[in-house]
Amino acid sequence: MSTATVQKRGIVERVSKSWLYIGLIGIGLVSFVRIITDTNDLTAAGTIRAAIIATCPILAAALGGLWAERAGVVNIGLEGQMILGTWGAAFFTYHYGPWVGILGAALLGLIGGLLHAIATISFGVDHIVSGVAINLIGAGVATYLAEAIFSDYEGGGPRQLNGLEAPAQITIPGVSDLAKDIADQHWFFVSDVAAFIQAMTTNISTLSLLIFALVVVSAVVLWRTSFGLRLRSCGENPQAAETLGVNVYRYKYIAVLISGALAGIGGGFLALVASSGFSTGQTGGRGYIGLAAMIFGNWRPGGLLAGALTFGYTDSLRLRDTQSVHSLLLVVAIGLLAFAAWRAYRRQVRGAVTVAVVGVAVMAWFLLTDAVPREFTVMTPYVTTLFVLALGAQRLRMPAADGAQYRRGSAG
Amino acid sequence: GGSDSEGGSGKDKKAASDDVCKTADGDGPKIGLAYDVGGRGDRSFNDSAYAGVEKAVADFDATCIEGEATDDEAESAREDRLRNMAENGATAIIGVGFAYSESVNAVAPDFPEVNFAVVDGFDPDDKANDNVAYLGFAEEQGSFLVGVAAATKSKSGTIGFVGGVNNDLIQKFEAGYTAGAKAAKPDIKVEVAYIQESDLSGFGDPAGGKAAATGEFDKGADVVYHAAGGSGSGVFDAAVEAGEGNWAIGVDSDQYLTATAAQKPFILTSMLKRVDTASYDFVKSVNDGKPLTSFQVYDLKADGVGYSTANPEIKDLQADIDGYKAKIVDGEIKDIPTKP
Amino acid sequence: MNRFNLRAVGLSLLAPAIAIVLSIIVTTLVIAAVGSSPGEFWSTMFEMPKPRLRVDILNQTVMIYIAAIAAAIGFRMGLFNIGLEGQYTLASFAAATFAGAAYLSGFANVAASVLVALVVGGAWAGIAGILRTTRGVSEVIATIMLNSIAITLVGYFLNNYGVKEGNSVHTKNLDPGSTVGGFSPFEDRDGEIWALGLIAVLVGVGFWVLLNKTRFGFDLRASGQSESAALASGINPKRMILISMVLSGAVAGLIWMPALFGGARNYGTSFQAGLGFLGIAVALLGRNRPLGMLFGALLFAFLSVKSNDLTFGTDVSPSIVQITQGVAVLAVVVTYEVVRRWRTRLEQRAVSRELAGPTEVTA
Amino acid sequence: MPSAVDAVQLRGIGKRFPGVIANHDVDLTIRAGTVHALIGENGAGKSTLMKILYGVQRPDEGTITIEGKEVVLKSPTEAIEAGVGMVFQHFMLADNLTVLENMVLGAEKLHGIGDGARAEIRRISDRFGFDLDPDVMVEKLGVAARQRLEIAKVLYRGARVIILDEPTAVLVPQEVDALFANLRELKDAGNSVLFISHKLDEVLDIADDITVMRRGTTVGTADPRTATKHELAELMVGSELPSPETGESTVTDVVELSLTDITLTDEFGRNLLTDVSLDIRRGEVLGIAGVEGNGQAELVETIMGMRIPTSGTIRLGDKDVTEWHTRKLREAGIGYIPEDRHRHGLLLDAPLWENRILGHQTRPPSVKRMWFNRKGTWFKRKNAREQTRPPRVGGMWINRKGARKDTERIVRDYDVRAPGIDTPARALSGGNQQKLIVGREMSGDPVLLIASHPTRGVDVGAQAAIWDHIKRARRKGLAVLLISADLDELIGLSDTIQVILRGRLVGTFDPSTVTPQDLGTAMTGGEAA
Ligand SMILES: Nc1ncnc2c1ncn2[C@@H]1O[C@H](COP(=O)(O)OP(=O)(O)OP(=O)(O)O)[C@@H](O)[C@H]1O
Ligand SMILES: Nc1ncnc2c1ncn2[C@@H]1O[C@H](COP(=O)(O)OP(=O)(O)OP(=O)(O)O)[C@@H](O)[C@H]1O
Ligand SMILES: [Mg+2]
Ligand SMILES: [Mg+2]
Repeated sequence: MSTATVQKRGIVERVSKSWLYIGLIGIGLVSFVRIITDTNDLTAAGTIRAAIIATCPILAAALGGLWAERAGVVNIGLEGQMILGTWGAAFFTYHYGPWVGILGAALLGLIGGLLHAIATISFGVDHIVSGVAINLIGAGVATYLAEAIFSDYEGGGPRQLNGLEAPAQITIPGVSDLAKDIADQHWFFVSDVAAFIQAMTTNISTLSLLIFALVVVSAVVLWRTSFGLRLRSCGENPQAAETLGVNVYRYKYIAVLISGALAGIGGGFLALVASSGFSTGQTGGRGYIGLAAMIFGNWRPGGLLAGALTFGYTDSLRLRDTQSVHSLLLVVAIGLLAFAAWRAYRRQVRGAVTVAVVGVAVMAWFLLTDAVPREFTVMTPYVTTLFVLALGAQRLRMPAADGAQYRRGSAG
Repeated sequence: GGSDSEGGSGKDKKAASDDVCKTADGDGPKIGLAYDVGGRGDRSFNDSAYAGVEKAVADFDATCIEGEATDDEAESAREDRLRNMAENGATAIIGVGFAYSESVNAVAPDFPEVNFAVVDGFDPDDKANDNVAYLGFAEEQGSFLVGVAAATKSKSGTIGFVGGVNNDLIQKFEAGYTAGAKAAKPDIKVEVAYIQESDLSGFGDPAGGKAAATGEFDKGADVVYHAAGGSGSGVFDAAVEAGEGNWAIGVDSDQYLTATAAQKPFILTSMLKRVDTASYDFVKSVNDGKPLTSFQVYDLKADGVGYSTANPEIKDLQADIDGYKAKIVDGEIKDIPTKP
Repeated sequence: MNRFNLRAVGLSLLAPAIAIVLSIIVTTLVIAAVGSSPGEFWSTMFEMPKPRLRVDILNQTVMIYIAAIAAAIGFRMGLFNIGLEGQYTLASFAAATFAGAAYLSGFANVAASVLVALVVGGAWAGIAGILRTTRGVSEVIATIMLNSIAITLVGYFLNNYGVKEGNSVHTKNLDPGSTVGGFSPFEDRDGEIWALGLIAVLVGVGFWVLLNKTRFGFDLRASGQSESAALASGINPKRMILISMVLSGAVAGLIWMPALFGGARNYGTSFQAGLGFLGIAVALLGRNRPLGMLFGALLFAFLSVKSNDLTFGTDVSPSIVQITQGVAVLAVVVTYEVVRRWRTRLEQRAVSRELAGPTEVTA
Repeated sequence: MPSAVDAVQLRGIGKRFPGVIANHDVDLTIRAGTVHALIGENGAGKSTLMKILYGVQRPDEGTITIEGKEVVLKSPTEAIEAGVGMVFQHFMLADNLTVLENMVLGAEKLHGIGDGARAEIRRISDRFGFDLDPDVMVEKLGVAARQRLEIAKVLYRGARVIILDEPTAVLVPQEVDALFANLRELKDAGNSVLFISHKLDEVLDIADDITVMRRGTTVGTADPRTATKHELAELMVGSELPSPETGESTVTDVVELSLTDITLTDEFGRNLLTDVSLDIRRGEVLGIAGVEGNGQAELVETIMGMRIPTSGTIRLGDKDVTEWHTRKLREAGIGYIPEDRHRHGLLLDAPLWENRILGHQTRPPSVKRMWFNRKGTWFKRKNAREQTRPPRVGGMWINRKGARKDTERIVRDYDVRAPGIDTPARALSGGNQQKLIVGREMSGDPVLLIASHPTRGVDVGAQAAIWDHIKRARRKGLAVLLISADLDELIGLSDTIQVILRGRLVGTFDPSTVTPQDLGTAMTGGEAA
């Protein structure tokens, strides 16, 4: 009995450990490239800070996707719910301050989620169809309401509302300074980690911390509580859950509402922290990217965190420093070659060769040029996603009943 | 909406629904104002055109009608907007934004007695229209001046530029700005970032503007100029976050006046692109019976571009800047580049 | 049997009717909620459009309809090609560039350029198809990514190789001999109905014939309904995925062709973005049926074109139309689902009657 | 104690679905501490009744009394609270969750979701010899282990009344024996068991009481000590029990299908099939016996061209068809009755006539040739009619009329009960769906039929009809590969039986001498006879 207990823990630990290892190797690789190409900007605290800000909305959307899909509902309406969130954040912050604003963002996102839930759960509409409609409606409602309401506000206009108060920022004095000192040494690895700590402890928005905390909360709730077990069972086999007394509709509803609220919070982050105002179209497809980050992360909290960070990092890096993107090529090339070697070691010859060819190509690109054309840097997040999915899609495992229709009384 | 909602009515900001086009009923010329996406209330371009028309309405006892572009609209929708105005009796029709160039070109021949103007526009074919004015601006000249301001104000020796979309128009701003900065301080370093390369969403992404500007402040810049439309608000936020001693420069209209209370002290100046002047001039010319046609360049000399002095912080630089301004107007400084 | 079918037809008309009523109600509520006048809105919207707007509506219908067919090809196969937007952007740019370069002249140039659009659109969609069939990457995510990449690519090419004029960039203008124009049902100034709008007719009829009359269409629908059953019946689902993805992208490539050769002359400010997403919505609205999509396209075109009148006549912002469109899509799928359930029940009742014999059945 | 009170009393239960009376006037009494068998043909209403007793569906009328207390069950939760547990006809397990997670789901309050639950699972597992490891993923479990897990789930919730809906359908005899041993233990522990099965031998073996249902109502009871299979069958369907017996052999010398050393490996390099060789002659039925998951599905898919073998050759008639894909094989005359009709056999939402086309898309009467045929010569209609077997034309146009007409023939000849050929396949009951598939696959005179569990879940009447069709075609020279979990069917129909175990053929048996027990032994890896 005890052996099995140990074994069980082992599985959980192995999973989280493998993410840890991948993370550590990733940092080591970037650190290595930073030193040999002498682009300290790659992991400067400012870069990481920007990356965190770029990550948060994507992360919130990805978490939203996770909740819905773990309960078996595909939520491609994240984008629309996020847009509703930006409007909600603006409206409620304007009247009641930032924290009510965040609640307002969550509320508006939740309303979008409710619409999706009614359509998909109660009426059994195809999940993607409903999501597309919600994206249309979300964008329309936000634009329309902004024009109708914000035009008369101070700092407002038909398409924007500026000067919103931001949620508080915090700095942890001792840690922040110490981390900065270490980061400034530009040591291998240590300084990179220190820069990360510095970014996380200096003038960081409480909303960022909240969103990162929500990753942990989601992981614990979904995987360590009976509520989470029931919710996940609805995504794996709702009929079975029903026969065991789980009210599948209720859990799916809860999950999709939470999903919408999280996407809404992501929108709120854009309006309150990433900038200080609402403007129409400011989500710019981040809801879709969040969905991609979740798939990238194999429907797991740790994975989607990694996915969101990858997007956030590449996107903010290209805005700050196009030169660093060139160094990033080296990171990619080394990473691919290492992956190819690992595959070869695992005797997956064909896969190894493909990856190696791509790796060599990227390496050649790095060596033969000294800048990435600006246009291409814009594509970085998208191309990265395609690459990662192409290399790893077969390992992905989505919840078994994800996207499937379910009706009560269909068990048996 | 038409509701006279009280929510947060500002002191200096007129509610957008106080609409001169709804209230005016004089018997002067009838003006048609076709906005670009964003419409009136965008605190930039469109508002500036409206300001010119508002003044014209007052001065010439004119009336006006408005129409506004929507996202992703068809070319025919723009044409229809212009035709509607012409059919409703407008005699001076202004298309705000170069996106109206094609549609004005198509509509103008059908209404020879109506005068058209396209802000930033161009004639897309080789047949000249004798009832269309193309109102162009020497953005590089205005940008040159704020470049001087930025370089003079900078203590760190590094300044920044954030463009919304990396196209020819915005590159003009960058080029003029850099030239002005180098003229004032030859060893100045200019950090340049564009939010998007071609996707027009770069003008509506404050988060991107803030990230780009923050990157420049992080690299030591202490003055950042933006030509990024709606994303500019993010640039101002970045300056606020960078703290005292750091500045942002606005664009198109005097953004010191429309910025939020927190941003205001950080907006050193703005490059003014006097769409209001141009619009007013155009209406005036129609009213005077000598309608402007063909290419009209609004440069420093014509007061079509300039810089704002609303922020007292600019006072001690004004002499310097005006010196350059004089040189440009005199032609002493010429060939300001329009390409970086 | 006959009665059964009549009822089925009645039921299938019921759903869109309910949906339209629903979206009218929601739109009215939204307008009223912010204090504007719904009456003004509806009277403006339902006013008979002016002649030139009728032409515009028809032209817009054509493009939206082609987009809807492109989406429907994917849907019928169980694929969600959300990448129409990127496919037709890239294809339109490529075709405009090719046409502008004038390697050929006159109608040959038009035909060749349309071919270029077909090939480029198909190829771009094919990338997603290949990723899906060889690597198992969801076509939804792949096409979303490809959309962004396509738009960036077009910007890159335009910025670096386009013709700069004033503040804008576009591809080389078409030779006047290579424009196709159209015919004007009203006065000249009211515009032309684009001749290449005929493409929509061809595509629509082709879609119907392909799907309902040919073996390939059967295979396509079978794969869409059940990949496993299709495999067991001898269909190669991977091949079908790839083909329908390419086909969908190729048709997407045609979306903007009528406009290009009907008067736009180049790819520049007059390029109309967003048709891909509209097409998806219309395909859903029209249930992927050729005729249904035609009505859907007409409705959407009508709403978009007429919404321009709102700024003159009312204080309702044209963006309300986007809400109406979204609600229409959602309402249609919901009511269809409700009606479908109802119909299944009717069918099952008929089956059980057959099975049980008269004595066993109570009403 | 319980002996005084009956465990369950159902009185006057009625349940109507739109237009169907699934149950009416059902009376059923389960004595405490007994195994009660419920039998009846397909669609008799057994499952519906059980779902009512388990709270999944609510009765329109009637009362439920559990251990002397009248109850109203609105959901499974309430049934569980009342002490009822149910194992469904189809597994109700989430593959991607562990045994523990499946077990505690919905009953987290009892022992938590951690070590407390783990301990309880081990206790139950040890007590009844279930051999369950709480931390294994369910996807790794075989069918028998899944069945035990389902029962354990019920016990975990402290059920005293245990409903088992066709639990033995997928088990081999040895596993059935083990299950029955478990049931007897449960009975001894004071639980009551309600047991549903179509296998009358099993019913007679385990039951203390038997209730028979027909057309939605209980039509009688039988005493297992005195009743015979034939009496039960007569009670159930009102007619004689059909037998799969085939009569004299029709095996010829012409080998129709020949597999030589077929090996199939998956992407990780594991062998799914190893050196499989077999021959089927015209007029021969070759039966394959095996516990589910031992490579039957892969074998079928390999022959059908849905998978290409890693090594070895397949010959059909005198052609090497190893690399052929499904369509070409079907055109060459292979008929296929798939194991899972919903997944592989039908387009559920398409009308019957379109389902007639499925798998026959390239042959008349499903398609017609217009304009040109493959060789580019002008098509002549006359030729097609002259040929006996439909020619493989590969025409590009669907022949709607032809397909509809032929569907009507199938519906008539195969007694498919449906209101019309425009009805979607989904609306048909399982048995009728199966008859449609058989009819379709028999059309076009196939030379080889691959029949995977052709009568699974089909009632005795339809079973007999399907057997008849197979027998008739065999007499005309059809070669048949038969895979079935029903050993009686296998023994009755086959001319030869091969046993498959872990992807290898491990023994050949003569159906005229072999017993189900012998087969069961071989199937589970015991010594071959
Ligand atoms: N959800 C439902 N909706 C409509 N009709 C139903 C439903 N469930 C069952 N039925 C009807 O009730 C009848 C009884 O079905 P039930 O599943 O109880 O049969 P069964 O005796 O369990 O058959 P089998 O032996 O095949 O399992 C069916 O023939 C069908 O007509
Ligand atoms: N959930 C359901 N909803 C509606 N109708 C149902 C449902 N389940 C079954 N039916 C109907 O009940 C009838 C018979 O169903 P059932 O599954 O009991 O048939 P069956 O002969 O027992 O098939 P099988 O052998 O596959 O279990 C069919 O007409 C079917 O459409
Ligand atoms: Mg059944
Ligand atoms: Mg049953």
